Amino acid sequence: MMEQLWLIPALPLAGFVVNGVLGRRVSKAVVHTVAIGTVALSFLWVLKTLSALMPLETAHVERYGTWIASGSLEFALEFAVDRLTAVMLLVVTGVGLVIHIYSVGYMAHEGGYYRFFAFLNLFMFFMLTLVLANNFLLLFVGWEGVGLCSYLLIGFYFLRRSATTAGNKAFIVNRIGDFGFSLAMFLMVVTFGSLDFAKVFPAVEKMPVEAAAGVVTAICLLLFVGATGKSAQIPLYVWLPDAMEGPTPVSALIHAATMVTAGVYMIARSWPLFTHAPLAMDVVATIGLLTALVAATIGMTQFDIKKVFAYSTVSQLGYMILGVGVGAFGAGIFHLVTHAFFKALLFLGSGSVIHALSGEQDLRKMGGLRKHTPITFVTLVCAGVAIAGVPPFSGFFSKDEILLAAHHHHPWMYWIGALTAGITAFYVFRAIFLCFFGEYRGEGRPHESPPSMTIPLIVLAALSLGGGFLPVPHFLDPVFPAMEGQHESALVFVSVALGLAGIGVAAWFYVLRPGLADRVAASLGGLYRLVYNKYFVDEIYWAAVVRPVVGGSRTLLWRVMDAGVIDGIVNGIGGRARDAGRLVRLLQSGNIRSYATWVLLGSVFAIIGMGLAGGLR
Amino acid sequence: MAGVPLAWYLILSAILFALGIAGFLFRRNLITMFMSIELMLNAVNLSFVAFSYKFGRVDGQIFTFFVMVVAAAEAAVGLAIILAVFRTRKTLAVDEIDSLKY
Amino acid sequence: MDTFLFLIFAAIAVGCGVIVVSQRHPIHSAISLIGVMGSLAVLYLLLGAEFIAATQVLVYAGAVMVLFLFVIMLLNAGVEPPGGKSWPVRLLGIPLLVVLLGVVSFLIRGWIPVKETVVFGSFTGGGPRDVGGALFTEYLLPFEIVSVLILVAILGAVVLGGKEID
Amino acid sequence: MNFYLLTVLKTAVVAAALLTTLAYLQWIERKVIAHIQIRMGPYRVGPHGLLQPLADVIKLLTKEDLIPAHVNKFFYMLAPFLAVSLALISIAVIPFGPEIEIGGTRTWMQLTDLNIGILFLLAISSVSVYGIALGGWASNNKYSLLGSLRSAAQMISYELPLGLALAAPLLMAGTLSLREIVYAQSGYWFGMIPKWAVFQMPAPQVIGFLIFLIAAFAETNRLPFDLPEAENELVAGFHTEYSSMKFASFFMAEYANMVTITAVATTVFLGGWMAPFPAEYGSRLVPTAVLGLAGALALYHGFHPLRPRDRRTLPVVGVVFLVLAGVFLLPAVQSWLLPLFWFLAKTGALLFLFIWVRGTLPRFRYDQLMRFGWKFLFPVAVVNLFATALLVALFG
Repeated sequence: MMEQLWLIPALPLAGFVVNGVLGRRVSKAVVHTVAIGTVALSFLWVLKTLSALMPLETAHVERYGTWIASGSLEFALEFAVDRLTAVMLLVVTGVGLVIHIYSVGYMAHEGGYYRFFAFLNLFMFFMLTLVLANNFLLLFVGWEGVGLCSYLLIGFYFLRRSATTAGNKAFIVNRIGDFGFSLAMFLMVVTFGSLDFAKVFPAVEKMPVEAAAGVVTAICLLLFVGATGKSAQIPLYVWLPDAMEGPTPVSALIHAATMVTAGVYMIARSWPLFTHAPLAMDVVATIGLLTALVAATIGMTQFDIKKVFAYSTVSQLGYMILGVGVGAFGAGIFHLVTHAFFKALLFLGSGSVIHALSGEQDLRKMGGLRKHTPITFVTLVCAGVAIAGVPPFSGFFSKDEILLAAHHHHPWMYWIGALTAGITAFYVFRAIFLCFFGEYRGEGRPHESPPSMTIPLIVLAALSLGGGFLPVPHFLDPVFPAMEGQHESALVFVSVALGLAGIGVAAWFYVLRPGLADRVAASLGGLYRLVYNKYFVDEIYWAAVVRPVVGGSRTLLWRVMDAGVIDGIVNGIGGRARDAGRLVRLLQSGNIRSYATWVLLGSVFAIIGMGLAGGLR
Repeated sequence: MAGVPLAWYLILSAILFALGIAGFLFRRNLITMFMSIELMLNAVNLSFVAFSYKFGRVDGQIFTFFVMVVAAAEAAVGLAIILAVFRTRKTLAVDEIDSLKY
Repeated sequence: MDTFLFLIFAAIAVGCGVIVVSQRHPIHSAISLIGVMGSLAVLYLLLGAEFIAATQVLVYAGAVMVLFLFVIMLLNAGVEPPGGKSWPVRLLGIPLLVVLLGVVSFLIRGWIPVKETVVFGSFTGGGPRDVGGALFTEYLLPFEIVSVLILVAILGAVVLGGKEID
Repeated sequence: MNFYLLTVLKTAVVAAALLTTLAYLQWIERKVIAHIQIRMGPYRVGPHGLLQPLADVIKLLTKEDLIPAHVNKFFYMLAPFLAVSLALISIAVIPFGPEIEIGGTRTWMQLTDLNIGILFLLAISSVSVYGIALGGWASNNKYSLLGSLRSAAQMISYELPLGLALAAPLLMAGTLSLREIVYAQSGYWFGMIPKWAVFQMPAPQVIGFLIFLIAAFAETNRLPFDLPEAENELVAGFHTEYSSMKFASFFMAEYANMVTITAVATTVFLGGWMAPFPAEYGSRLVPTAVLGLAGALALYHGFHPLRPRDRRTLPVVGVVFLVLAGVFLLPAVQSWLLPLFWFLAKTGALLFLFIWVRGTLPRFRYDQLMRFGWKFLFPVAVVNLFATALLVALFG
């Protein structure tokens, strides 16, 4: 039975085409009606499909034809829905819809209105393709497509140099990850002869862990390289904070809720591979944990509200990666869902603040906004308690499940994770306190945002608060391997306590004793500066990677290889051809009689040859 | 009566053909060059008819007939072109009409 | 008698051919060419191609050359100016012609036995009935195509000649 | 008798007869036109100006042969020679009568019969343009050049309807040999109407004959199509610069062409030497009757002269005619004289038509001439040919 899955991505694509072609000529109302309408229809179609398919014990596959057929290799145009996909579809279309609505208010005064919505729709198309894909190649199409949209939207304010640079950075860093992904796919084709989930996973299931180790580990590590790029893990996380140059809804949708979680989704999707590569799992978990910690520490020191949340995103993504790395795939995805709610909410809330302050993003120039923007304040606090892991809000459930799984894996991972949770609570509330408490330190008159922005905030706040009660892990149980382990109340208490402590410290530093933070920072001196400057990672990359590459390209590749050798060869060939032409050109005199002479010469030779060959006989 | 060796006809044809080529090569007047082409065509026609005699078949003469018809068409078009060339260039000297080069 | 006629008209043909090539004035060349064509018509008769002989005079001498003459008179083409620009012709022309003629004659002598002779009246398949029969049965398609060709040529000539070029 | 000797003899006879005819045709034309215009015509030299042609010849021969300084000498000399020789050559294939026997030698009243006779005629007539074209060009005179260009264009243009008109009766005759064409027209419908091409079933060539005649006027550069030598526009056209015998040659060529073309018309359309009605109705007595009547008339006028001179000349003429009438009654010569009479009678009638037209019709304008030729005559000829072909295919 066909459920016409293709409609789900096709609707936003239609929106993109309509807005892309006609958007310039029609009014803003038409543009956002089309954009939101298509996404809403897509969302409704997801609901209808899922309700029709519902218990969804096994994957529902729809085949639309052969895409590439080469020898025994065949790539199908196939969409599939299983429970994992169902969750992702709901998150993507649901959050996407909310953020589309929010954008109407946020982008109301911006230029390139239709362009923004067209790109957003295009992003939805690619993201849904990514999610629905039933083989790695189609998934890769979505993967690259969302990367493209991310690039386009980061550089949305293309007149700003920093925006285009950030776009380029995101694009290039993602390329490195994609390179790993491509290699993984090549290796898979070589190993399994296919990229179909339905063929690769059973094949790897049959392999014993030991026999599979080498090649599967390699595949997994390469896939993870892709994931580090897309999901902003160490060492490729550097692009995400810069990506905040894009409009805030973009940060919320692409760089918090959906696209950056693609890596997590991909790893969860390929769990049969990862479970056969324990070493790779360890690497994944370690990297995830490290990312979570490092990003959280950086987040503590930032003053740009969006940067804070950006590092928070990196940190939370680290949690998810940690989750899938320790084998708690369900928990990872659950955290993905809850994170989509509260991180989208954080970004949209910060966007609302920025909107209220007419573009001001520096926390030091905010303060006391809770009187001016009450709805934003309340919703942001909801997001804060959710991310801080305060029970019974959504972050608490998902985070604790990951931490418990980590503890089961390696206890030290739990402790670092719990510490990170405390830091997370600290920096989120640091931002909230700096923003909404104390005296207003900026200029201009702050104002509350229009309903088109606040209503999505409220919706997301409700989801952030109650999202933990969604039975996502239970729902996903049949998809993933069973996870043994027990709910240890002690550990839960510890992490909750650390979270509450973080909130408390933040309140102490920024509400009760304003100024204390600066003194602490000053007393820490070098350490603070190290963290404040994000561990000089960008500078190290610049010195270690970018400069040598650029310099090498410029001197060796460009001056020597390209200009010297390749151009030399090409120009040499051209030059010799021209010399030869100059010689032959003497024949081409334009004089008919000369031509005739050459014809005569040729025919004399031909006749002599014919005579020598025996002629007509 | 002994008759004429067939080879003589063919050699006569070759001589006329060579004369046609010579005219084409050494004359510098468009019309004369064109007439040299006609001379060559005639030489070939003679060969055709001679071979028609040799093989006792009429086909060679048919070919000659076609050559004549084509030559007539060619003359009509060619002379029209010469007229057009003369109108634009005001000359018939073929060495002056050499703009069709590199 | 055959040999006599052949020699006379071959001589006329070659002589007129030489004049065609050697004369500097197109009118002289044209009239000599008519001479060549006329003598060739006689040679065709000797070869038994009566219809072709008549057509030769009718088409070539009567139509084509009149056209040439007409154009020469219309353009008032005079004696061609001395000198030429083509170095390949000066360099290669004569030697190549000599080689060509030599080789071709040699090949003809090799191919055609000397004792194979042309006797007037021994081939009678060249009358209008025979040629017409072949033309309208075996060669009908080429004939029709050629008729279209000549129609196109007429149209082309009319267009080319009638156009006023500024 | 030796083939070559016979041929030479016949050629001599025909040439002499033809040249005489040409000379006297000129006289006849002057006379006829004079009478059309109610004048006397040549009258001084000889009785009724009968010696006028001789006088003309002597005059032309003895006149100074001018060669203008600015002409191209070779072609200037060649042109009249070409014109007259090409004009004379085509008479070679015209059959004047059937095979006859004189003194034990059987021969045809024809110089030679080609199985491509018609093609030969067309070929020669198409070549005959060179005389005029070259003459005009070699004269190095703008009037001459214009005249020759006109004549070249005109002759090429009218050759097409001429050839097409000729092709139609050929379809019915099924041969290109002139002799066989004449034989194809022998016999009578209902024992009465001659099977000439103009009356022949299934496609009487009346229209074809008219087309042929009109084209013939143009081919011979005669009025109303004498544009190449239109005196009032081009002085005298292509022969402006000619004098003396060369001028005479052009004249001869014109009249020879006239004779040839009428002879061809007679042969192809009017049944050649065939009598217009069968012998049993007395067709063999017609020449005798006509000549006798003419002789009687001449004698009558001789005895009742209007002018003093007639008293001497007309009886002589009458006697000559009567003698001739008697000759036609001799059975020995009847076999070859009768066909010759009919042939000459038809040709003469057509020649008279030429002269008559010249005396009657005005000259065309050049564009009218071209338009008429291409837009009317040519299509009509094509249609005529197609209709004939269709009828022959259906009923032939």
